[in-house]
Amino acid sequence: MSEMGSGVLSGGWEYVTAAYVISGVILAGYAVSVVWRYRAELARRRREADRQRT
Amino acid sequence: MTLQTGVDSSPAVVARGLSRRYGRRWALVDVSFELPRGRSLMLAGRNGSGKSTLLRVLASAIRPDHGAARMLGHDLLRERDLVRGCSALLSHASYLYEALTALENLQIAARFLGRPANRAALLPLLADVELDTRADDPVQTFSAGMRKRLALARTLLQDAELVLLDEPYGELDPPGFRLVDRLFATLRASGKSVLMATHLLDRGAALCDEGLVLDSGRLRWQGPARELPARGGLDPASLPEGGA
Amino acid sequence: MPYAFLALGGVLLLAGSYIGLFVAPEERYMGDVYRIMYVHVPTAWNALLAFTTAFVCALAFLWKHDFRWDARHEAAVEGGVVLSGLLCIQGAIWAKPTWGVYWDWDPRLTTTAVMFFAFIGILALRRFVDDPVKRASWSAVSTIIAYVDVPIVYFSVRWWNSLHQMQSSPETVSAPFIIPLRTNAFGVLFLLIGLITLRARLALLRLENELAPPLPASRTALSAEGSR
Amino acid sequence: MNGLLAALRKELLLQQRGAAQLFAVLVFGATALLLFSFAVGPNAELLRRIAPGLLWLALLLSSTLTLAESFQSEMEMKALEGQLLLPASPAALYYGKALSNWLQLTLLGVLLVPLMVALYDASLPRPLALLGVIALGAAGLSAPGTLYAAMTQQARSRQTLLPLLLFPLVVPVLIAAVKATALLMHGDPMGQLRPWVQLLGAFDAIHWSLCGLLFGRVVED
Repeated sequence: MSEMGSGVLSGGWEYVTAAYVISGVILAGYAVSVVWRYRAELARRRREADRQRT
Repeated sequence: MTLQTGVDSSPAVVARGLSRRYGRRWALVDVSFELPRGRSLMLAGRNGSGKSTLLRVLASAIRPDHGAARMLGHDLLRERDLVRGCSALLSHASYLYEALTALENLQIAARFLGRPANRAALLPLLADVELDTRADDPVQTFSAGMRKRLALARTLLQDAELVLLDEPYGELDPPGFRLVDRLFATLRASGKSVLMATHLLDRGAALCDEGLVLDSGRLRWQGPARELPARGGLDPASLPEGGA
Repeated sequence: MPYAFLALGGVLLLAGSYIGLFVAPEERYMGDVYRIMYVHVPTAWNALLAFTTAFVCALAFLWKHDFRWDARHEAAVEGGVVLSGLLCIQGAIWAKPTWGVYWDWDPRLTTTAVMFFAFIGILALRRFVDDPVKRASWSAVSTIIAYVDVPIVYFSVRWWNSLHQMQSSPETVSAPFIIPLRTNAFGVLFLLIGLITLRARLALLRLENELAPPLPASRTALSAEGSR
Repeated sequence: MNGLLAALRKELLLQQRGAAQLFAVLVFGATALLLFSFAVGPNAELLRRIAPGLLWLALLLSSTLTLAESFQSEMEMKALEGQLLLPASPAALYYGKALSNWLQLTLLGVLLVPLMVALYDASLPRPLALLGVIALGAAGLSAPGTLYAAMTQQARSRQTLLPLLLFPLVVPVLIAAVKATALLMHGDPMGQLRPWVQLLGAFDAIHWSLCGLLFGRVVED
């Protein structure tokens, strides 16, 4: 797959793709989890406030 | 070393709005009172009413979340070491090492205080609490009442101007009761200021000058200690709202 | 506001990665593999920045006794743990084609791994302490010690592994390399700012839930002057 | 200064009663050394080469037991709080405890050495220098370990928490101590011992001062 030529590392796109995909998944996943946890906490508070009013 | 002129004549306790929370619960809410130097105060209230918390705050074992206090003229928050130097707390926790003997436990405290820590100096103190015959037995062989006596001796060792006693009668036998009465009288006679939390209304009222009732962390009644038993003491419902 | 930072960070990251992957030229020695650098280096900078933020917040909490600093501290530690974990994975992926192994005990990468475990320990400590006050002071103390430890770890690993020292960094001076690098660096930075802000708000909400509500304004004059 | 002296005498008393505990930890460390050789296999050459690493791993693992135990009696009846209220300075209490732990860990390390020599057929050309390295390494474990033990002894699931916090932190101690021990045992033709000992010294200096400063925030409310 990799052709050794002038000492240049050729190919290796599969590593590049893997690095970008994993970075994207982890960063996006963490962002989603923070937003989701924040929203869930806000919703829980609203429910609790409603229950106290009734 | 404060050179302020007011320090020597300042009251034993000036508490203003002391509040303390444990997690979701306020254990102490806005407690203010004063105790003149050389007087004694009895703290009454049900279990969990905040007596221990108040004593622990005043001894600077825990910080108040709100409020301020001066102990014998020293600021509770900014002069912690001075406050600790002039007050002694008999706490629910015995502050003892189980593996060490009674004498060794006192020796450890005496060395931190810079007092003589030899046997001859400490045995009289153990005799005061009637433990001198058990001086060389490890604390883990002691009964709950004996631990209380040893903890009491440790408190007295500090020779503090202000003594805070949390349930001194707890776990003691009748001779132990009389022992505490006697020690209390000695403290009073030597001009110390004493705060005592206890459920024994009649006993406390006979010993103390002032009384103070806590209910759910709030100050519910304040007045002369001798009026406490008549007011039903532990039952806050029978107390007049807002008191004092 | 934090959502704007998140969106901006996301857009910058997409743009920077596109340039880095498809526009920027090949590197002279490393060919295409070096393109990992465009996410790796920004992650590294921002991981360090997150831990530095955590360190500053920890100092501020011990100084001020204000729980808002504790919330920010928790958020920064968590962000730093995520970024340093990602950094280790990226480093391993990059090490394979360049050095032939996934883990090469490179001092920077190894230090990152040590930091990752140290700060995961702090997150665990926060889980296992129920009293909010103790939790805040203890984790602040741990963060300060762990942060001060980082340079010592780095130097010890560097000396330890001094036999094959090959800090081969691709040439990054010329403009075509710099643009995607900077774009992604700011992308991760804005993402991090947005996430820490949001996470700190979440931490504060949870804290309010754990602590009793503040007392109504006190009647006594002196009580305004509290310790915390 | 008086406080430190009082704290040290307190630790001395506690250690006298805890001798059995030290023995138990020693047995634990010895067992670990024995088990390591089973994990590696009966390859005398390999065992001799990695003996320094195994010695320090055994010491590191047993150190968590010693450290955790050292705060057991302090928290049981809140003896530590009682001393703070006397008042004793947190720094004096910390340094008393850290010095006592350091002494115990050094002793533990020294006692594990003959076992390592016997099990792994390791040579021991400079025993005094090795004692110095063990003392420096033990100091590096004791300083942060004492601080973290004070925390974890009051937390839930403390058995897991102490190593979790301590181990990443003491990576430099492990690296430097193992390197220095290896150089002492296998010869040091390049004169590399010095920088490693200096690294240990630097780690000790930083952590002994920093942890002493921060201890008050761990034990005070």
